[in-house]
Amino acid sequence: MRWINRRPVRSVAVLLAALPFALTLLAYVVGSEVRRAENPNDKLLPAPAEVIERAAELATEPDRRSGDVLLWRDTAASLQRLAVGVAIAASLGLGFGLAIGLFPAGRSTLASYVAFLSLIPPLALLPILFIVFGLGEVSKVVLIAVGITPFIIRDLSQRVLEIPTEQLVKAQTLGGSSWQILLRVALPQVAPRLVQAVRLSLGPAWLFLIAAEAIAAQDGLGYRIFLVRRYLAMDVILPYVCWITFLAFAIDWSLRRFSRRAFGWAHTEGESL
Amino acid sequence: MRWINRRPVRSVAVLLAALPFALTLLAYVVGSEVRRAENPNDKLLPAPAEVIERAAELATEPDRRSGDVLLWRDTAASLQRLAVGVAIAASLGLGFGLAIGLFPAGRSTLASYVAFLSLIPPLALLPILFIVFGLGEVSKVVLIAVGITPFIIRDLSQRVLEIPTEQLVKAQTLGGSSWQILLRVALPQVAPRLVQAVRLSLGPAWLFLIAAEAIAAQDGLGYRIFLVRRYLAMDVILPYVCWITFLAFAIDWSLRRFSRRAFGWAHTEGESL
Amino acid sequence: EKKDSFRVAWSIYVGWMPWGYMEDSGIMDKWAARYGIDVEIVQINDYIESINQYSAGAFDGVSATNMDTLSIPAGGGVDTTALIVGDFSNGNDAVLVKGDRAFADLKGEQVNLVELSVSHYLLARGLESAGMSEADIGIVNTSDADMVAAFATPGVTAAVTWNPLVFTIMEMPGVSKIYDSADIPGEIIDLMVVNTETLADNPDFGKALAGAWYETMSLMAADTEAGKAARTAMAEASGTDLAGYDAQLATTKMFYDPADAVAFTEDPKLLQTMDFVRNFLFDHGILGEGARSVDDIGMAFPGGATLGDTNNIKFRFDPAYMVMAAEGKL
Amino acid sequence: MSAVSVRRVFKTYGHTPILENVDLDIDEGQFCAIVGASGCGKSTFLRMLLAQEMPSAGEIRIDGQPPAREPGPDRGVVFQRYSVFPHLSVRRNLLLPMEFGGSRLLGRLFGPRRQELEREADRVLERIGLAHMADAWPSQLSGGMQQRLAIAQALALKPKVLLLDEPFGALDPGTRKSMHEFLLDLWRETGMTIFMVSHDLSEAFTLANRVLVFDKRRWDPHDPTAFGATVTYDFKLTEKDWEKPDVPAFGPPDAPQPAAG
Amino acid sequence: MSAVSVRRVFKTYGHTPILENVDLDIDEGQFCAIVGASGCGKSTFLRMLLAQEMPSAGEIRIDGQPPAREPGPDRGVVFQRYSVFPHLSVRRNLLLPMEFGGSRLLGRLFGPRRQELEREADRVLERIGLAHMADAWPSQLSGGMQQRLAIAQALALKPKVLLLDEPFGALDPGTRKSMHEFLLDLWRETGMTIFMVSHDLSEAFTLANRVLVFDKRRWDPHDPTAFGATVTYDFKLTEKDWEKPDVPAFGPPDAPQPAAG
Ligand SMILES: Nc1ncnc2c1ncn2[C@@H]1O[C@H](COP(=O)(O)OP(=O)(O)OP(=O)(O)O)[C@@H](O)[C@H]1O
Ligand SMILES: Nc1ncnc2c1ncn2[C@@H]1O[C@H](COP(=O)(O)OP(=O)(O)OP(=O)(O)O)[C@@H](O)[C@H]1O
Ligand SMILES: [Mg+2]
Ligand SMILES: [Mg+2]
Repeated sequence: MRWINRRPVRSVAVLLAALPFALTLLAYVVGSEVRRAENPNDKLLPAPAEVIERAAELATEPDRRSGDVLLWRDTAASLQRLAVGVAIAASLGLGFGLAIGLFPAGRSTLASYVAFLSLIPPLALLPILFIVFGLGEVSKVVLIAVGITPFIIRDLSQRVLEIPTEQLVKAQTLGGSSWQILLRVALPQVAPRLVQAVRLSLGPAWLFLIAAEAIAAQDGLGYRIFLVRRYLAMDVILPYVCWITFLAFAIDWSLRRFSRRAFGWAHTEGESL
Repeated sequence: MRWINRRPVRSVAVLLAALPFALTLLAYVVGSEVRRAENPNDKLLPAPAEVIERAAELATEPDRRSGDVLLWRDTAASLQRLAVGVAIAASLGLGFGLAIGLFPAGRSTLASYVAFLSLIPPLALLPILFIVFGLGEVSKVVLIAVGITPFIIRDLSQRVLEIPTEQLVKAQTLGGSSWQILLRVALPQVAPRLVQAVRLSLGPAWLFLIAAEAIAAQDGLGYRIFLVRRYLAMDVILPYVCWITFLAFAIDWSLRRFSRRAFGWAHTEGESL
Repeated sequence: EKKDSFRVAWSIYVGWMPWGYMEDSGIMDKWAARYGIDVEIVQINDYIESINQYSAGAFDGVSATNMDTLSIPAGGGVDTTALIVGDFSNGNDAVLVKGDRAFADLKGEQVNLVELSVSHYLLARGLESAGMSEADIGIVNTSDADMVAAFATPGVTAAVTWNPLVFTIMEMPGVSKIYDSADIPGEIIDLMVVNTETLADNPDFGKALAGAWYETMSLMAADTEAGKAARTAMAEASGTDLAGYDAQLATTKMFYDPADAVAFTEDPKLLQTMDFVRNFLFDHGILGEGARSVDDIGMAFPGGATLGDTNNIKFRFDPAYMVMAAEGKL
Repeated sequence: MSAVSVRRVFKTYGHTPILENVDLDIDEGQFCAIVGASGCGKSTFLRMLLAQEMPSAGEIRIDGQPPAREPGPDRGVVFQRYSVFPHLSVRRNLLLPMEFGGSRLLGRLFGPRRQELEREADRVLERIGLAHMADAWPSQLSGGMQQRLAIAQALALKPKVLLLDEPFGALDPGTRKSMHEFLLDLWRETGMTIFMVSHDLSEAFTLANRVLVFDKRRWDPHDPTAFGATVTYDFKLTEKDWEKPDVPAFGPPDAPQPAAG
Repeated sequence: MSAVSVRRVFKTYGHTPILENVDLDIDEGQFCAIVGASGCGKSTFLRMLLAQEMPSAGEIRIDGQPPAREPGPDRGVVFQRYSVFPHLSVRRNLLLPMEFGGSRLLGRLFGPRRQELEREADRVLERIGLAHMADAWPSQLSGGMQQRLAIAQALALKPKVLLLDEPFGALDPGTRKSMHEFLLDLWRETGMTIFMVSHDLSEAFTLANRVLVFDKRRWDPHDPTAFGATVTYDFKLTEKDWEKPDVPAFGPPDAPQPAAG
């Protein structure tokens, strides 16, 4: 049987899925053993037990200064920034994506500009961002939005362009105005793609969030990592990175689930990732 | 006439395309005027004339210490890192994308792992990258590759999954083995999408390049920007950012042109961005 | 112009931790209220970003070293006054090498450091003392946040950095310190600098800052439970514990007593130090916007002494507020 | 006055002529079938009637009005593919035209008005045999069901001119026959002018009362794309009172001939 | 021994029965047309013959071999859509099967061997009237041309069993007729066993020497999906020596009836 036709049975599939994770963990454990055999105080790859102990501590013990449990406080702060930033980016992305994809005039005006914007590395413009938006919450949210909006716009406008002409023509013969076609034909058809674009942008969004928190913040997951990085406290950094990854995964998973529920028509056939 | 049917004539389209650029420039000039009216030495938004003069200087005058013209030396160093990093990411992306998209077993094994990897913020793991790959050119290239590969893999595997089942079945009835179907059916069909995925990843790739160069380097565009950021020399940063944007644009344009030439079949209909 | 609300920025560093404590503990608010003004102290993680923000006008004051004050705000045309001379580095900055080696062994090697920072200056001074120059070695610009990880890689053999990074690196096996800021005492000075114009128009702002600072200083210096609690808070804010923080303080010459700070500021040696610094900056092409000569930017010192262009004084050491504190007139 | 007048219409794509000098008058209420070889420009002609594309030369008027510049509700259309909206359930696909008309701002109706329209849509679904699929997505329908839905949707606004591009190509004979009658009923009732591209001559002659054959008048044996097609035969049939005439073979003179092995 | 034996095959999707108890023996070289109402499971049956899908119960054997577990070169297929490869020029689409066979590693031939195959492909293109489009992309062909290409491609390896899912649905009558003959010639020559799903009863009876009608034996008026379809009529016709029998109407008893608008 050809490999393209061989579908592993459920139990094998589960084992296979676990394999790369297991290998990664193994590589860590071995690396950690080797390094600590050389230097028992090695901070770079602390023993897993140590990391887990430290993680438990971070998640339960209240900080002496503020009385908050640091992990939760940082999580709340970061998630809030992320949510606002991504929400802004998604709204802008949807709006401009439709404007560019659906309207030739919008396309003429904005397509090259957005392509240009998407090429500017936002990190290089950080000083200007901070001056314009201050150092408070706004600038962090703005950095996230600035960082991922161009991608979302380009992705969505491409998807709008890909709507078959037949559909747009049919909608016109059914009496739809440009606005109605935008609202009832184009928007609902790219909505699942918006969710997917957001899912794809979450990686960069976290990146920008962490970068912003490293520069100016007093809480947040990125702030904590930055703070302890100078002590090479990997026993703190690793749990934080795992936690960020878990959060990112949970968000991704919820978005996918949401998309399947809300946009059933887009998921009736074929597997998707 | 509906706005979705109104195509601006060529001259109007050119004007419209220029408009947002002109407005941005205007905003800069006004902002610069206002700030310099307050503090004639303002460094944040130097006068355009000053920026241009400085840019010319950067592009022509050899550095006092090394004798190289800084801009070209930085450009060569950065482009080389970028090219190697993106090439690695594209190869890995294509390989794993096909493995995941075409083979159910590959999908079972790798899809969740890649999804997981794509969620880890690479910047947070820099210390580990350093230890494994050293602090030289390798780690910069690896950071770029690590940063964009998961996205490319996910994008390509999705595209492979989207190849109509009919085609895969037909290829099998024409006697194709899994490997031949990969080589002659799946690969050429996702090739244009690979180019597009690379185009979409160039933004993040530059970001990681700049981040890598900010961390440890002796030359490169990102190195220079972070070095002069120490004294807010926007007259250097702005030409460098513009130059990076121009380079990114030139690369993007060449890739698009390349795709049109090499994959004519994928560009026979519809507009695309 | 006269105003009643001010913002100063600070970043995490052993000698500046009191600023964060003043904001958290309410000492700053207390002093600001005494003068009928409002002062907000904002922590910025990235040191350079905090100075840039100040230079761009987003803050009225910022914690900075003497060298960075000269090159960034003063060089950028923002007339700046050193309001409080908090401490100088007395071992906090160091040249570290792997193995038991000296400067002469570094010939031709790459040294990792934050280029154009006080580390760079320290290295230049060290090389000078060993009869060498920067041309003898190579420099790799390395971000401070990643210095420890960088030093842990096999390819890196020498680095210049500051605390707490120095302590963290020294914990690695086989690392030795070949030069530190204790070899050039008083040359790397940590200041609270403020906009000269703002200070002139609002002397109460200076008084409030100085008052709050020296109250915190005496609290910190005290060997009491309260003092220990204050230092513990500062330690934790900087991501370490009391022992770690005390170790850092040991290599920092804090001016707990304002009189000491006044004496340091009025010492003519300060002028000599700043002359070194401006020459270093000029040699590296970062003494202000297109400075044509080392004299382009003027500096003023207590007693009317100056360096450089007297028509373009942009950096002033003014002990007036520390004197008030010393004399208990706040 | 003729319902649709086509005046000396030419269409070229780039340098390739597709249609040459098409000149027609269609009376109101005529059911006009268009047949011709594959690739001869039937769909292109339909797109011009729809005002989705403009003729390269000449003009098309409906009811003597100035040539339309874009598709509108006076022209209904069913394409070969993509005629229904994949994101709307079957019932909502049928509601859409009413919602466009009933709510300029949102294109969406609520409350009792919607319920009434839904009941109406359900009656239509009943008639076209899709009642049990009212809440399914179009992608869950077989090709035939999708096309039935598309036709019902295009007829919803009772357009003056209805344009059909091989609408029954994917239907099985049973359904095709009932759709024929459904369409004929609607045609008689509303007096619409209908254009239908078909591949099936007998279908064309069963339904239509006018059959246009598109073909090239001239052939260049070395370059099959050198000349465009035009109307080479125009059969006018009085309703139900005709015999299928002898339609000559069309296509290139050296048309593909099956040969052994 | 029968070429294709279908033994008590059932197929359900989830809880929906599609096919029930299909039991057939097809002789080698039989041309078997499959007709039935839209959505009754004709394509599903073809997919099982193709071994693209497995029966939920029962088995299908070709030449008495064990049931195939995946599609292979002994079964050719033409689908309604996506049967040609969009990234290969028309000529290369035809070369692909030879390249698969001629080069296990690269699936690609070079040099004189390739040139010879190209000449052969050009002869086939000539025969199906696509010679002038040899270097075009499939997307530049009209729907009819694409389908002609797909058929030629599926015939390239002369499969033992050829499966066609409404292959001629998108062709105009002229081309359809010549494709019919092209197919019949090939059938006679190779003695292939052919299954063809069609919507067109007359096409089925013209081409095939056996016609299977798929329909439901039982109808639940409240739930049209409650029962699956099976072979309700099985006409065996001796070659060229038959009259079209009276095929009863199929579809649900309360089939959609056109009513006045
Ligand atoms: N947008 C376009 N650009 C260039 N050529 C086109 C375009 N659209 C159609 N053509 C060409 O015009 C010719 C006529 O196309 P059209 O779709 O009208 O044919 P048709 O008669 O409808 O064929 P079929 O019966 O196969 O649907 C074809 O040769 C086609 O390749
Ligand atoms: N993968 C699937 N999952 C669930 N249901 C399916 C699937 N494929 C087909 N069906 C359903 O099975 C039934 C039969 O489908 P099939 O495509 O075989 O019909 P058909 O006879 O070929 O119809 P048509 O003449 O319209 O092509 C349909 O009701 C369809 O909705
Ligand atoms: Mg057509
Ligand atoms: Mg079917």
